[in-house]
Amino acid sequence: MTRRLIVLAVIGVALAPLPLLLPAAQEAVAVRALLFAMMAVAWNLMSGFGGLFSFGHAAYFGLGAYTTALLTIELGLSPWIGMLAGMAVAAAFGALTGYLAVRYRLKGAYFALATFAFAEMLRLAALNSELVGGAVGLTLPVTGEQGWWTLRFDVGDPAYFWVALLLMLGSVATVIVLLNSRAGLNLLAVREDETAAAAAGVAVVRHKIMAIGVSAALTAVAGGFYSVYYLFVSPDLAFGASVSIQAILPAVIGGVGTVWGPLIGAAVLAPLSDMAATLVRTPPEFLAFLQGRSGLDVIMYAVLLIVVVLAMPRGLYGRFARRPR
Amino acid sequence: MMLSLDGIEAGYGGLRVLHGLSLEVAAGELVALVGANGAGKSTTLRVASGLLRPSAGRVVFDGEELTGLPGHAVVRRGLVQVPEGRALFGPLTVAENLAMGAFHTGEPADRVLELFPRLAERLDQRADTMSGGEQQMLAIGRALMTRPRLLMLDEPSVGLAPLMVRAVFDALGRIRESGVAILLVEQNAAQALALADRAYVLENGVITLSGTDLAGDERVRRAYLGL
Amino acid sequence: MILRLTDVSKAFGGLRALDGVTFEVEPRTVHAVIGPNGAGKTTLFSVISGEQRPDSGRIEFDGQDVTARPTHLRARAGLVRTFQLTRPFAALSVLDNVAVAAGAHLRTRKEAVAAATEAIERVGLGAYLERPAGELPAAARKQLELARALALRPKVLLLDEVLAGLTASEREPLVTLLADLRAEGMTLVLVEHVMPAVMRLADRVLVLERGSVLAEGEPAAIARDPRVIAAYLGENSDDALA
Amino acid sequence: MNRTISRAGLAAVVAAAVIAGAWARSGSGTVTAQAVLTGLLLGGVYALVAMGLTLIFGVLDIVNFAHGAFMTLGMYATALLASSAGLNPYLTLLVSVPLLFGVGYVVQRHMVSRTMGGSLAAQLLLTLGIAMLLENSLLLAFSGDTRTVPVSFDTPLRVLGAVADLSRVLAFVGAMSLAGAVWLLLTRTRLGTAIRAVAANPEGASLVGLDVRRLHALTFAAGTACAGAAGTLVTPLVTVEPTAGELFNIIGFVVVVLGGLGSVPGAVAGGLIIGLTEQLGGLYLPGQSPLLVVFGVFVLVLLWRPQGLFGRPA
Amino acid sequence: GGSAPGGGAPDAADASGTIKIGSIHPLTGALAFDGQQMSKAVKLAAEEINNAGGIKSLGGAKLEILGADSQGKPEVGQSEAQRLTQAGAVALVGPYQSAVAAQVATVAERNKVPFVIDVASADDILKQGYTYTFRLQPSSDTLGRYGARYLKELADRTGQKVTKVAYLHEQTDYGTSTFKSFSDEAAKLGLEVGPQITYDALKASDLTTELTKVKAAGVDALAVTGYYRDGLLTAKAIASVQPEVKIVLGVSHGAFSSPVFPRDGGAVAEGIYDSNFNYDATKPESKAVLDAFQAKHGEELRFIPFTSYECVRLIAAALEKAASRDPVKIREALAGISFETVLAFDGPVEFDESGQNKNATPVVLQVQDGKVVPVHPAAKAVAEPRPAAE
Ligand SMILES: Nc1ncnc2c1ncn2[C@@H]1O[C@H](COP(=O)(O)OP(=O)(O)OP(=O)(O)O)[C@@H](O)[C@H]1O
Ligand SMILES: Nc1ncnc2c1ncn2[C@@H]1O[C@H](COP(=O)(O)OP(=O)(O)OP(=O)(O)O)[C@@H](O)[C@H]1O
Ligand SMILES: [Mg+2]
Ligand SMILES: [Mg+2]
Repeated sequence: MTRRLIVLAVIGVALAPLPLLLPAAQEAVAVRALLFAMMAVAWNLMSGFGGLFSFGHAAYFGLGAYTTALLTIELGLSPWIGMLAGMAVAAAFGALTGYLAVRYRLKGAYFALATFAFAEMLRLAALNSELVGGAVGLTLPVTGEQGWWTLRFDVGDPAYFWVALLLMLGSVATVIVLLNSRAGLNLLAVREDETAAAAAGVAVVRHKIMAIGVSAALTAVAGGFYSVYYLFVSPDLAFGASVSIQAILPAVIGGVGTVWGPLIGAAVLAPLSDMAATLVRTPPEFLAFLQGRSGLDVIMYAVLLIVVVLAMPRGLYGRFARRPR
Repeated sequence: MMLSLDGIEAGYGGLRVLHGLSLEVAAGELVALVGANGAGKSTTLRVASGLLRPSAGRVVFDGEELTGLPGHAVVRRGLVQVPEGRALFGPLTVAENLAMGAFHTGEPADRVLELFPRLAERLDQRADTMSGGEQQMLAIGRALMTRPRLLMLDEPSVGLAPLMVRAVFDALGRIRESGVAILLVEQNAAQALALADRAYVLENGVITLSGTDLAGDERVRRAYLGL
Repeated sequence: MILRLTDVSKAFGGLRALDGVTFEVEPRTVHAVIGPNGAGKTTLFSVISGEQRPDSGRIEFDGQDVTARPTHLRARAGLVRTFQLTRPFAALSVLDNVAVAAGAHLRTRKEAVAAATEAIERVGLGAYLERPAGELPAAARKQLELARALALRPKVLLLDEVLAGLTASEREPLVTLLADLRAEGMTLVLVEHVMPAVMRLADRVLVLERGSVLAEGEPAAIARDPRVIAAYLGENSDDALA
Repeated sequence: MNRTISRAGLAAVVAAAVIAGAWARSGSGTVTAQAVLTGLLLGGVYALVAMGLTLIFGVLDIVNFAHGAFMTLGMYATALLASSAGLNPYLTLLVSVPLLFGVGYVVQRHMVSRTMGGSLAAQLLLTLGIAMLLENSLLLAFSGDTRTVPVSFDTPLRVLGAVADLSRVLAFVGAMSLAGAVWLLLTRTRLGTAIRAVAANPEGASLVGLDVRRLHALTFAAGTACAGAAGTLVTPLVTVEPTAGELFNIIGFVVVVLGGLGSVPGAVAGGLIIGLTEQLGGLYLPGQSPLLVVFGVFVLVLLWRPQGLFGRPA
Repeated sequence: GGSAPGGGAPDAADASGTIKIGSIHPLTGALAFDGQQMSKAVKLAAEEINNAGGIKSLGGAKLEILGADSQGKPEVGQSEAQRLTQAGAVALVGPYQSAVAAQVATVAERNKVPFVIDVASADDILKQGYTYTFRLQPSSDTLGRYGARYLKELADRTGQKVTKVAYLHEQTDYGTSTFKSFSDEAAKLGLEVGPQITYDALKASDLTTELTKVKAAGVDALAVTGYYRDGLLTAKAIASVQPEVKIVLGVSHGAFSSPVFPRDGGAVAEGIYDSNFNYDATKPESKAVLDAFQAKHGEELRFIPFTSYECVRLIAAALEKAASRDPVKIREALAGISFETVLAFDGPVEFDESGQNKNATPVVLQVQDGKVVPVHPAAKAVAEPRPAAE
């Protein structure tokens, strides 16, 4: 564990000067990568280490985003408080729905689709709820006091990156510490074989719900940061299926059930679509015919995804790590 | 020789399990392969069945080289394995499991049901709800449905009641008499050696002993017969 | 009485896997359960360990009614089973597999690892400590089952065919181990088809057939019982018993 | 058998109660009749979409996110042939089904096969990639412009004051026929049993001489061919555009899971339930998205039967 | 990172080069067709302005369009907007989806670069107190109110008695807010609005039940707000259910005034009205633009992309007026501009406090003989409204 935490600290130190080196447009990509990483780390805890395949992480993300946005807009509270509240709300929601799903023995695809259904229900509820701005969503104030407490900075201010970096490091550290605890080991045992885990004295339901709750809370942090950074949440952005997919993709690309996989996946994935778009926009000489073909960048992105999965079905990191521990 | 494995090297990932193993089975013969836990017996059968590709060596069956052929192609040539984990079709019924064994042969199930009457009682039960021993019977039965010319069994008596062990060994005897050669991996060395025409001892991935009367060999008696 | 089953029944659809089974286990004894394949032995263990709820009947352990208690609590209380069809945590190392069980009683990871290592050494699996359990050969998985159970510090240990798949010489140390465990005060219930070991270890033998108790008694008497010979051992059962 | 009958009885009672309630809420018999009719027909379409998915999802254990995109491919085949060659849209089944079968075979053989037995997540990602690739290739080739394929002989049919377009009725009939065909394939043929055997234990399958890789590819191809058929059958009802199939993807999953993975009758029942829930739910909760009710019902059913309506307990 | 606030983009001050305008539209995804046309229209406008001598007050400086694909995703829109301002865009045009608009608006505001919304219906975007965001198209409130007004006027013009109106709309904010404004206005005009029937546009694949509700209500007219795909479903359901209404009027509908609606809808499209913003078909300038687009791209320019075209002309006018490349000055010019547009509005483009074009109003179009033609108000119409054939 100590070794992993040291590696994490090194990563943090190495990344910290990044916004001072990158052009502003790239910094936005870097922040997006951190956001992806946070979501994937959280997803990975529940689905990679916990074996509970979630296809509805948008629920937790959205609860975090909406709670933070609402508390900031309506009560003028600091987003930090919003994020904490969001964590609590998401964890409660995760624990409750998780309890239902686990208690009634939903497994595999059934479990996955149930989580999806919960997220969709939240989306549809938000869509029709005046309180949270209905389909339009909520816009956070652009102007106002700036600073670390309000998490409001000038556009392109490196502070955004640093906040995201801190939150991401915090998430990963949580996962590392948890995995190294008795509860973490038990969780892995539950993932491998519930029946055997129970026979070995592990409280199966409790561990599953713990994994869901912690994962939900970590995802809510990402959601909260999203609303702070993009200053806007809407039902689709917060609770949409694409959010859930976004939480899964980096983990898969990097390696499911590995500590570093989601980080690597996010680092690869976030710039990928921009790179594809750039390539199509200003292609090198021999690819000139590509110029300005819309759809082509998405095609290239898709092809890259496919190639990565085919070449490394266990992910970039998973390919080299022997075991999922 | 009906089956010959020649200089097989194989393993999993970085782990090498077989180090130049060679063995042979002649037509109509019942050959036993004994060895300690982890010696590589199952691995040997996996290589012969085409489930695991050896990194060196040859598998020759009936004069045809099978090395690297996929499992299903090996089976269709008459070289059939009853694997260690049984590999049954869990959600399918007993009858369906047997029918799948006969997929390419159309073999009727009578003979198998006669051999294992318990299966006849449970034709519509899901395979994965059968008791451990019942599953073992089904696995052997299913393999017989493929009409093998050489049957390889990986510890067929594991988990069987004494009466049933006897039945299985009797069955193996009868199967051999019907002209099917048998390669038998057994931890129940006493009975296996008593039945076998010949035997090999596998230790750490190489054959260390072979012969027709290993039961008389002092080392074998001590290590595998517990005498 | 450390374990008592009263009139326990369990049916799967129309099949009565257990049919009014009543039996008692004295502390510090070895109780063997034998019977033909499909007689209900494993089901009996599943019901005792809590993995399956009996349709009717009562299970008492250590003076308490545990019929409705969840599996993990029974395990922690010392009522521990192994699985006939082994169930390793495939992706975890052998050490972690056992550490999970050891953790049920130990707070720190360090202690758990120490206890796990000891259990692993004891069953003779020391060479595999860091290997992923999914890669173990069949026989080693049986030993892993045993190690995991031991790490839970059982009072009553339910062993479902732990000797199956071992060569005679490999069985020897395990049989000795089981005898030692008993001598240390553990109560063992073993399902086993390996009759020589049963004859050597058991104080009493329960014979199941088609879900019901066919006979119960001293090993020697059971081995002579004509019903048991007809249903289970077979004529000329000497080689089976030897 | 008895259980099936009692379950059917229960379903009938529940359905009757729901319909009566809807009648009371909407206050109009015609509207209720229309909702039921539309619900059934729509349910047929959902079942149609789910048919191929349940094969692939249930049998191969692959979460196929490209199913909607495959369907779109079928729609384009139909739209192009109908508009350029002037073919009757239903005749284009002769093209769309083999075409998609081939596409499915190739996709499985060269891509999906590599993730077989891998994690759910890797498959999800792969098929998602394939879906994006197909969708945007269609966009590139045909631009985002919408196409429609009117059926010249389409007339509204009237039942109990409710109306249904002939094309919708045809889609429904097509769905039921396809379901029947798939069901027969899986349960009544050796090939079908083999497909299920491969799903249950690939190693065991190979040990009885089944060519696992080929069977995987065949199953995937058959599922994809179903998507092709579905695409053709819905083309007269919808607008054809590169993202047209997306609409059905999620509903397809919901139907498949509700009915029980790999269960053909489950897909039909699931489709009809979802169709009816959507339409009748609209009467109960006007102003809310019918999907809210759909997902609510979905979760409740799963809590009641975690393996889906027709799924076998794990 | 960390560009100084108010400094604009680094090479904006480059007085010699082209003047860069960022264009952000959904070139892929569900709205790709319109999005691509919008992007083409923007480029066409720039080309025409350049051919006519560029920005005269800046020494004939030429416009350069920097294109971007929002993919319909707000976060992509956000980062693309960021990229474009970074690359020196002095103004932004876009983006079609309201959620994307909200994102781009924050970028524009924080970078102090004017952002002209061509199309994005949600009124909330302009309620944030932003000073750099402007919108050319009418607000959804205006669209709703005019819908009611026009419905009444159409009934009068065609000599039909309309007192009860059913309203069918998609259920997100677009439909809901349009419906609200419509009902407010309708109440003033003495129209009875109800029932209100909603549906989920993204998931609907059959609207027969909804139309049966209309029929069961026995109303005189039906007002509809929705998108393209579901619009076709609406038309089909009208044809099969035959709800016996005298007027079917789209209120800023996404399908009913699209030039391809008659093609896709066939006979069922005939006679349907839509109250929507549009180019002024009576003006020869409009026809010139349509022809130029047709000649260049071989497809018919739709009214939504036409708005994007007009945005570029508007920005060019602001540049002329500002005689500066400084985005802050351009914003000032925009805020005070009065721009003669070829869109069928009720006056020149002039922005109110919030950035909304206060003279933006819709017209009524009708499908007649397979073509969408403006029929009301008479001053902007090229044909008479036709009552529905009985
Ligand atoms: N899938 C696998 N991955 C990695 N290593 C494996 C795998 N299967 C077996 N091994 C290793 O290969 C070696 C030989 O195993 P094998 O199963 O062939 O032994 P065996 O002789 O059949 O033993 P047993 O009598 O216990 O069945 C063992 O060390 C085992 O750990
Ligand atoms: N989940 C289940 N569903 C249906 N039948 C079952 C189920 N579990 C067990 N059975 C049946 O109950 C009977 C008892 O099974 P059990 O596993 O207890 O036998 P056993 O005595 O342990 O046999 P063996 O010695 O072969 O392991 C068997 O006939 C088996 O097929
Ligand atoms: Mg073995
Ligand atoms: Mg058993």
